[in-house]
Amino acid sequence: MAQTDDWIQRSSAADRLAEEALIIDVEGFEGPLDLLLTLSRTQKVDLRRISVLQLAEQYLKFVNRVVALRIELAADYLVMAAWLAYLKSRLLLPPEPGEAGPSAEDLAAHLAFQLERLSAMRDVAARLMARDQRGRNFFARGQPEAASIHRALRYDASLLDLMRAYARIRTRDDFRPYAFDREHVFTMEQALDRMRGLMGYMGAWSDLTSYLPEGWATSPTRRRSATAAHFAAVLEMAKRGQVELKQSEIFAPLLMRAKGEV
Amino acid sequence: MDPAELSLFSAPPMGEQERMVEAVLFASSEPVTLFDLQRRMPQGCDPAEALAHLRRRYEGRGVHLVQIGPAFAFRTAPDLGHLMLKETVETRKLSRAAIETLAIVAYHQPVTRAEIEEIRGVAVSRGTVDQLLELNWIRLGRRRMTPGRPVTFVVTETFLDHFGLESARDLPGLKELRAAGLLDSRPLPDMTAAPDEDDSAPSDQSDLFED
Amino acid sequence: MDPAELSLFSAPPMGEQERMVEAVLFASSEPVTLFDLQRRMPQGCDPAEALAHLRRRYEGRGVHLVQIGPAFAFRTAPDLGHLMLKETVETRKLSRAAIETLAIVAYHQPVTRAEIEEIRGVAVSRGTVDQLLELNWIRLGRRRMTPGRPVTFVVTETFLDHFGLESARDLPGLKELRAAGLLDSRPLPDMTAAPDEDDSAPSDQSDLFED
Repeated sequence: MAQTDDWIQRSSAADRLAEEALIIDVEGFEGPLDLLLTLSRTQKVDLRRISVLQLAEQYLKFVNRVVALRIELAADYLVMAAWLAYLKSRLLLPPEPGEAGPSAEDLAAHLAFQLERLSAMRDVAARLMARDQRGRNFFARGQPEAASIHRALRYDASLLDLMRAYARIRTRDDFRPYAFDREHVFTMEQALDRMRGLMGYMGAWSDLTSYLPEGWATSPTRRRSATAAHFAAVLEMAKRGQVELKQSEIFAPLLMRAKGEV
Repeated sequence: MDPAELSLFSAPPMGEQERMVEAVLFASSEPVTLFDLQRRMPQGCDPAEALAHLRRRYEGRGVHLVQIGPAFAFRTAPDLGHLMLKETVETRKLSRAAIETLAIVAYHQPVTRAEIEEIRGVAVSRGTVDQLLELNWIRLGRRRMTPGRPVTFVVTETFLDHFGLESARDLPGLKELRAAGLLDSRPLPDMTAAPDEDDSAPSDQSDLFED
Repeated sequence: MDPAELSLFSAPPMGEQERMVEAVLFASSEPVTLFDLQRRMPQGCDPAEALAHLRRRYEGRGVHLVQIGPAFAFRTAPDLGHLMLKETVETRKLSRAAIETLAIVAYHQPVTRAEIEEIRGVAVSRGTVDQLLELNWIRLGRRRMTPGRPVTFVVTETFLDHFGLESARDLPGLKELRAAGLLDSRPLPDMTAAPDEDDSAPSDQSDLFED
């Protein structure tokens, strides 16, 4: 940092205090460019005459101190630090003969331009807001006259409305639940209906799978769906006391029969 | 010198008082009473005199200063009432169904009624389509070369004009809608899955249903 | 006598036309376009001339005739705002980000989101753009004819009306900014050296504000 201190003219106590304040207030900056603009003010020169090299030093010093204080810095501050370190080295070293790309001076000039432009936009933003404003400084007719019998209806919509509507539809699409392929799905309600009808014909213990409907026992997808549906259905019926179930061991066929007095 | 006297001396000139009354009556949403004027104007003002001046100034003009009970207001000169007839155009927002239908036509044109219903997920009432046709924001396009040869809808020049668009291609895509904050910021599981569909929304959709 | 001549002869005298314009503008709280005036007034009228007369007549009065883009309206004189405390509407305080974004759109329009971010050096949050769109101070402009055809933002007539501007050309400090080159789009000198790539960006000040 000794080298740095050579660079920056001896700073007054006030300047040092200002720097301390910057560190504490790091959250208050709107990104590296905002910070650079604030730092540049300490040079007390026209932004067009600013020393980018000096500014780079200030920024790097600032970032180093913040990091030393273990204050988390957003990535873009570090990206800017890396870029400024690169710029600084380019500015200090003589250009390599035959080097491609923009010169260090071009890059420095661009940074100065960005700062000047941001500063200018802030100035005009302030001037804009300081203007007389409708509803605050000047006013429209408070009592527009519309006392007439003739009443035409006009429908209106803005582009914003249109886009919102479209966004709404498209967003709804994203949330639309996955639509089942109903052709290969046998629901529990269907199975329950079916089994209720078949109950009268149930005799001795018989395998649940023998009750699968026609056309649902062969294809694996359909078989799976129908079996699950019928299993759920007979569980429901057992709960209601309409059937009895038994299974000799895990994965053994599930046997069922109608319960005595139906 | 006591304060009352001081403010009396510092009362603005009558011309200035007239301007004040003029501005207050103009901006107020209701007729303004003399008392109210007095209260609003600097101390020492004489709103009654200012009103009298102002009334004379507006004699024979397009608007008059009139007294309504104890209060005062500007009113259109009665002989010019006929110019106000068109003032009563009532602007009404399009219904949600209409704006959604319009959006679908704009983004997917040419599009059939069945396709609109598929996208919206609900039936499109005849009234909705009729309203958009009447507004001249949509019109019939070419018939689709599919069984039944259904009619298609496209947007009109009037539509583009109203919404300040050069062509329907200028409508922002989904990605841009999101960037502009027009979509919910809730994470959308599907969005990342079909990024290019988002983007091309307005441009390539013309042949979306062409097959 | 041909019809044009006939209607010319039958047009009301200028004093009468002035009254008509005065009545129409007084009756409306929103700006009325020249076209609209023309449409309402009898054939052969010259609302533009009537407006010029009227503007002079209201100079220095409590209400002024102001131009807002292609439209005209009466507004109270700004120096009398203090009398209107009752009418003052409490506006939501804009964030610094929103104010800066608004200024950038106003001075650089048409401008893309990426350009706004370039100038401010930080990402523009959705809420910010959304807020300005809600206020109807900015709207979407034409797409930029660059890869990706990004949407642009421009300011609206509501914006002009709110800030008492006749047109975007009257923005404070605009000329100085332009003269200083601060409205040029100047891309970062490219490390990989591809100089003229970003030609079509907004540097083209000729069609700036044309929208």
